[in-house]
Amino acid sequence: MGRAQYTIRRILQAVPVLLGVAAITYFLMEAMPGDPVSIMLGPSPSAAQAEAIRAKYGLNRPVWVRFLNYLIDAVRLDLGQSIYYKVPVTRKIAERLPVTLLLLASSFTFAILTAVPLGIISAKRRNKPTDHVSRVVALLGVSTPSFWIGLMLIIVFAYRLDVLPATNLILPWAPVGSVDGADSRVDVLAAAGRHLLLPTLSLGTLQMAALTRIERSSMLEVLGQEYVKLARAYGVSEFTILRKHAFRNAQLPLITLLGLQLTSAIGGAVLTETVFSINGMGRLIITAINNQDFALVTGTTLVFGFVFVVGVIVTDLSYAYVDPRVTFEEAE
Amino acid sequence: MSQSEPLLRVENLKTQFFTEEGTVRAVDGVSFEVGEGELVGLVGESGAGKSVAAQSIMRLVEEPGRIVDGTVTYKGRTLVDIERGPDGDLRESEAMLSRREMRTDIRGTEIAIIFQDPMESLNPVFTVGGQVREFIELNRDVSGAEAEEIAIDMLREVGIPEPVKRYDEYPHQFSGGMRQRVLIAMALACEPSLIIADEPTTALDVTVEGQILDLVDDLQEKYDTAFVWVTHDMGVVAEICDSVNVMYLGEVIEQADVDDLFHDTKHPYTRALLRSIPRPDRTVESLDPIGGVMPEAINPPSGCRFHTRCPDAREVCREVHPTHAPPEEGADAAGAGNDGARPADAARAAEADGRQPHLVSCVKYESVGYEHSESLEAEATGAFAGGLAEMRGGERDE
Amino acid sequence: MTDDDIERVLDRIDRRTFLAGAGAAGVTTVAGCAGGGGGEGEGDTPADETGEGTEDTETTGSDTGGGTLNLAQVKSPLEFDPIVLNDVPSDQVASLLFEGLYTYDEGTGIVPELATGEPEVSDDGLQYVVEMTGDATFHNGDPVTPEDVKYSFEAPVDEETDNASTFNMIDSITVVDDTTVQFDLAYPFGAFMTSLTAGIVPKSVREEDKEAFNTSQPVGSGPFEFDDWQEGDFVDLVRYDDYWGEPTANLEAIHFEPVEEATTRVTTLRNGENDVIEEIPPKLYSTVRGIEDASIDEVPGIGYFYLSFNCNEGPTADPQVREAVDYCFSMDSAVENYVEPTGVRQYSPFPASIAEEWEFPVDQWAEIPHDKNIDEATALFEEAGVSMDYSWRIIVPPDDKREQIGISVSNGLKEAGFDDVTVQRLDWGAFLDQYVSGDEADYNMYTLGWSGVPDPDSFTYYMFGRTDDTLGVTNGSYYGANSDAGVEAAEQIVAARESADREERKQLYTEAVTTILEDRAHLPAYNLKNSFGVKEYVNDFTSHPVESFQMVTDRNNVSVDK
Amino acid sequence: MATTPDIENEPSPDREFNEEPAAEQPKARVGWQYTLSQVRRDPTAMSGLVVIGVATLVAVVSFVDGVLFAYLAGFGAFASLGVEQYAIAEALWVSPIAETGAPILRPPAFLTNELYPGEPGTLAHPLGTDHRGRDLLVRLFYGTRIAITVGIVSTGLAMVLGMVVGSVAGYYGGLVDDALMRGAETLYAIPFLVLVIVFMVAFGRNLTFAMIGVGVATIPTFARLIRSRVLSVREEEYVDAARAAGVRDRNIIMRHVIPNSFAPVLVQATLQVGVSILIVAGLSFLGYGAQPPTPSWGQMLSNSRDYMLPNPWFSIWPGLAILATVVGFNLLGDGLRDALDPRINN
Repeated sequence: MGRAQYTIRRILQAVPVLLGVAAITYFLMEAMPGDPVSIMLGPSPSAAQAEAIRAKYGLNRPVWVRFLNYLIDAVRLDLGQSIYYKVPVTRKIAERLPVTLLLLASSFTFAILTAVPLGIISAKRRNKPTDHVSRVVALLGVSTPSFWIGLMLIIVFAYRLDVLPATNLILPWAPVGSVDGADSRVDVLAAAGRHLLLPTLSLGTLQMAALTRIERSSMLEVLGQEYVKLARAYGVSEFTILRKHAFRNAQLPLITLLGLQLTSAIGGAVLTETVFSINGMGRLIITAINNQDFALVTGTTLVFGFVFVVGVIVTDLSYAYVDPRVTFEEAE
Repeated sequence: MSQSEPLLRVENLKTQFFTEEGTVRAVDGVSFEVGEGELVGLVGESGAGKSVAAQSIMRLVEEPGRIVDGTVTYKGRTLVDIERGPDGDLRESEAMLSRREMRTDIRGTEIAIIFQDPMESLNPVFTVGGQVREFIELNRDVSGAEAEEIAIDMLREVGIPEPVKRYDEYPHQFSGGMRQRVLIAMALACEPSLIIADEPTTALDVTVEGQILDLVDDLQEKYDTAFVWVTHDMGVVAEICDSVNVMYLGEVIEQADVDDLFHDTKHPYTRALLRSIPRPDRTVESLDPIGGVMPEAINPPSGCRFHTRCPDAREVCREVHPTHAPPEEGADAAGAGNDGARPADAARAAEADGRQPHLVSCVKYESVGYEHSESLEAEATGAFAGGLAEMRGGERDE
Repeated sequence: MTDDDIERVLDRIDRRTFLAGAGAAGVTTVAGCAGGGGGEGEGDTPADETGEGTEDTETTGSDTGGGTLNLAQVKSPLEFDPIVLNDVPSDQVASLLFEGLYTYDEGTGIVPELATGEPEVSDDGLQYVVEMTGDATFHNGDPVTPEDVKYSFEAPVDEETDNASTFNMIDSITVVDDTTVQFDLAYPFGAFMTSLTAGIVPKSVREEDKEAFNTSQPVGSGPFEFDDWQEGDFVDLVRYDDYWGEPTANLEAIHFEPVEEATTRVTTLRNGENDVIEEIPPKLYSTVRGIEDASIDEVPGIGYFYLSFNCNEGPTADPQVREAVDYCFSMDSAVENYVEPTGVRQYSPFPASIAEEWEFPVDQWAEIPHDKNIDEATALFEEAGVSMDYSWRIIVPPDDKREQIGISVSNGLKEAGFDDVTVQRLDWGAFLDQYVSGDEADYNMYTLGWSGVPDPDSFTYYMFGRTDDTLGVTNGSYYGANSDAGVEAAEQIVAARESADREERKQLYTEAVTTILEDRAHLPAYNLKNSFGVKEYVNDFTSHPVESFQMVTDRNNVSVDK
Repeated sequence: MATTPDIENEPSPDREFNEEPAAEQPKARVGWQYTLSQVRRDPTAMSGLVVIGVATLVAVVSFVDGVLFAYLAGFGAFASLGVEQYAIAEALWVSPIAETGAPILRPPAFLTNELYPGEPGTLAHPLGTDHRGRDLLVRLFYGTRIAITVGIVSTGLAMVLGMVVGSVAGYYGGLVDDALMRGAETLYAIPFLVLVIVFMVAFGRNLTFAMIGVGVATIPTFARLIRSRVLSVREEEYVDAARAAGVRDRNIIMRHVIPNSFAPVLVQATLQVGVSILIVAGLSFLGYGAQPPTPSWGQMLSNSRDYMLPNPWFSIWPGLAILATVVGFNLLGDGLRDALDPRINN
């Protein structure tokens, strides 16, 4: 089966998952106590007012009809109106999504860039001091609440040392004029970097640790493989073995894990955004939940599901790209 | 000893594994030689240490294993030479090749290896051709394009149909037998003088095994490459080897030319191994597996290591560690191989021919009082569990 | 997000709720407890406000080059159209963009802004005629006309916005001439002046595109013009150079930035990222005071936090039991421990600034609550025949301070010998459902906060009224329905509400509140301050009980000398 | 193909000898006894076990004191014996929930903070006090209960449900499999934290629903694991034999499939407890956990946020407590993995 076909199949497989995500959130929201109408109007709206609102938001129809309509609208990229923000949900998401994606991307980049070398060195120097250190770091990393790391970073770097900002993110592509004290793109990038540093460390540490652990064990496993020994037996240098013969194979479990980590990373983003007062999707959904902003919660969750599904597809595809066995087996 | 310097000489090789449970003496003083173009078998049960011995030659033993003693010379170069330092600590002698030299001068270039499991030995994420080519490029002074050409030729040579097309395919698109052919091609393509084949056919089914053995036989003749053939299968040994070293628990207990070994079997263990080969002239019932399980190499039995399982074991076997030597005249009272020739003479004769002298480690052939010693009740006599039959079933037939 | 943050968020809902209920209250409303919004989460005090930036005329330095002020709000504004906006942060910004006919002086007194003088009140307080200046212009250059005024008061009702109920008492509005507008009320409404502080919007601009007017291009007549904003990130205002009044603002620009985390806000103040920060939590007072070049500017806001009894059902319907509960704990020490210094003890429903303005007998009221005396309490419970097996249920909203009051009561009840006392901290949704049910199973007591326009009406009618729009709607105590004294107090409150005679109103309120306090329908607790951390190089910044802060008035004009 | 048994019998040299002792061990590496014997030999697992043991002990004490006593105090007989909530804590130290009137935000013993310059903390409150003057050490101690309970209960729930889903999906295959696994994937696609919060908002914001929510959200992890085990066990001959002999599916799953999944599930469960503790701490931090005044670590962290500047200690301790506990579970999980499946790692 060709890659294209495989890709299409993976995408099609994602559709029921997204439907499921929408359904779960929609019906959970439906189960929420409290009437959105009374939230909008206060405790004693006039009957006519309430009816008008119900009609306006379609709340007078049966739930499954509303759900179907919701799905149809969703396909047309209409996720409804946010009651809290009084703007279309899609607009709010469009505003916030880039921030969260930036945070996720930077955390994953940080995690991968540290975890891969660390894991490889650890595996290569197995049971040597370097290995012990990196294993302890990884163990602590997977055991520490990310938001606590964030709090500690803020205490140290923002409060005590006062060297890095404790809030907000600046998008690297933000217009120069909109960033305080920035006169050029370079200034904006510098500001963006400074703002990104602590949240990245806070969110990325867990990923980094988890990836280091998997990288180490998969590298160990690969280094024990016959084909690595074979390479060694044919005079391939240790460096080339690491770089070429072992590296690609060792990344396979890592790639799988990356996709799966996305869901915990998004959860972590909710916390990180809260700790660092970053206006991303995470805080958006919390605000939405607290205000029983039905459409916004469902829309945000759906987008999270979408990001996750896209992430998994991307990792699956890169897996297939790295490991030629995958597409082949799928074809059988 | 042969007059001309052999291609490979292994002397008193000891390789140990330092585990939490204790020191495993995987290879415990093994010596043998391989002449130019000779096909030498290294045979024994699982855990006998034959693979470790083979890999020790190329210094491929990994942590926690270490070569602790012995010398390996190849074409006059010292691959391994462990000596005792002034404080009694073990150290690599200066004559020994550096790791770098091992890598650039020996591995692949001079000595190639074929591993047991063709399914695991090829890297699944690279094309077959690419892998063959890489090793050729690395070990022969040729350009990439030439290497590719050589690779394709060699794939054809080992009987892979449509080699040009298959060159770009991945290992998972090859069957086990085909992959083993690739590995053989890989080894031959580097044009080494010695190939160590570490149970190369164990993982294959019998028909494929047969084809591969034939192939190796042909190619060996054609390229005149020497082989060290590691196997647990006496049948394979009989088919292709020139001389044989039988290993048990880290030691070589009998070594001889293949004919001598089969027809003038000295050691009870070798005899037991031979009895356990299925042969068309015998019924399955008459197969006689070796009783018991090989003991751990951490705490090898005292005296003769085989005494715990030996049908001929006597009290003395538990006490005296046999020397590895030509069987002594007259000492062989209960031995089976009484064909009239005097073993020691035969050994000398063999040596004179440049053939492998027949050496054996068994007290039966020494004057240590075997005849008068009490018979031991070997633990596993008659037991059907464990042993070679099961091993064969497990390793070969599924 | 902490509990407190959640409250902050919920504050909005809450405020909406109360405003909706608040109905006739006032048109303009103002940032009462600006802090109420944030703070460490005193969520609920529904602050209202739509103030405008009070710039009358004349003033101090109308020089120039006042620099840019960076101000950290607790939360981000959401919208700017005074017709629809309904939350404190939005209101703080809008009050600089828009002006009302009237505005507040340094306290809760009401002074003319777009109007030229006091309104002419006639027909027993049913008709208000306001003369307004002809000089004022909107930021687009259009004059501010009576037509715009009429529109600004009618639109909320026509569009059924969240603020609609605030203007219910208006029957009709008439444009008399180019500078005169006349309000006819459906019924007399004592607090109508506060309604007249509502921001005036340009009808033509808003009608063109309401959405844009609200969220991207608000146009008012205030001293600052809207420049740019991003929800959750910042709001930028720039000086309106052609401002009609006096003085023109010193500041060239104001940059608002929401910083929810109190500690972070303080840090931004310390490192100069922000020049003014809103809302200092109690434990950070010392930290802010420790900042060399900063100080705290604070004033009690327009709010009222209290413990209320269920006078409808259960033992607390008996005033004796309520008094016994009063004996169980000391509100003074509870407030001292958990509220100060962010808040102050309050002995009546009226926030200090209102009490001062109206000269209510605060000292006398302060004598009413008992000190803690468990023996007295036990005796009273016994006398009232409350079984020691009774299961007390106190519900509190998700706010630490109010929960703490509940816990203090519960500890006292336990000391008095009750074993089964629950303090149930509820989410806002659940709390708002329960606290007005009057059902003994839902609550015996609850703690809550209230805010409104700076008029006594806001702090009595909704909590003690017995009319359809209050009893069981905003009044969960049911006191007004409980006893003769309660009925009388409720009637006095309604009478005061419908009178335009201030003396008469004062008399009625004094009597009613005294009855209420003595009968212990509520135990008043505290009020929060609007507190700001201010850098020393910021001149003239003034916190305000109603409007959070004042930037440009005839009394002050903020500037920054960095 | 012969590859699988081969690895057992004649693998690469170091493995060969490492596993030499294992040759005489029972084939199926399952069973408590074996597990325990392996764990006892593994210092990593042992240290994890010690941490967990201590935490559990602390949790049990705080359960008795905080929950059981509160319940028993409702009965006159017990109450007259002096049984009341936090009686133990008060007898030994101070109650974790009642303010003692101690100064708020005191620094830990011998250390200072911004609020009390030049006035270091004392042993009266070794870790200092919180924003209400409550002793941090006691609250930390009693917070253990929430972490341990939630971690173990939610993981247990996920394990049981995951086993059911995974084994049914794997055993029956086909449409059942597809439907169940798509469902699991869907659950997995919603970020844990969001799913649990929405769940709690819908059903109730308390600890019970936090546990159920985390449990449900974790089902996919176990379902997948069990399913893959089932898929391999299903093909085993003895399962075929059992099926041929007319043993009912349910019994086959219970007797053969589940026991054979013991090792990986145990490892996963141990690690998952740590993850769940982290999730619940996050939930509490956001206000979706144990409701005050019941002490929980996440909520303490949440409370501490406003005081990080004047008294960072308040933030430091609960984080360390979470860290230590989760490290304990991870150590045990790693140790178990090494012990039960020597091929991974060591």
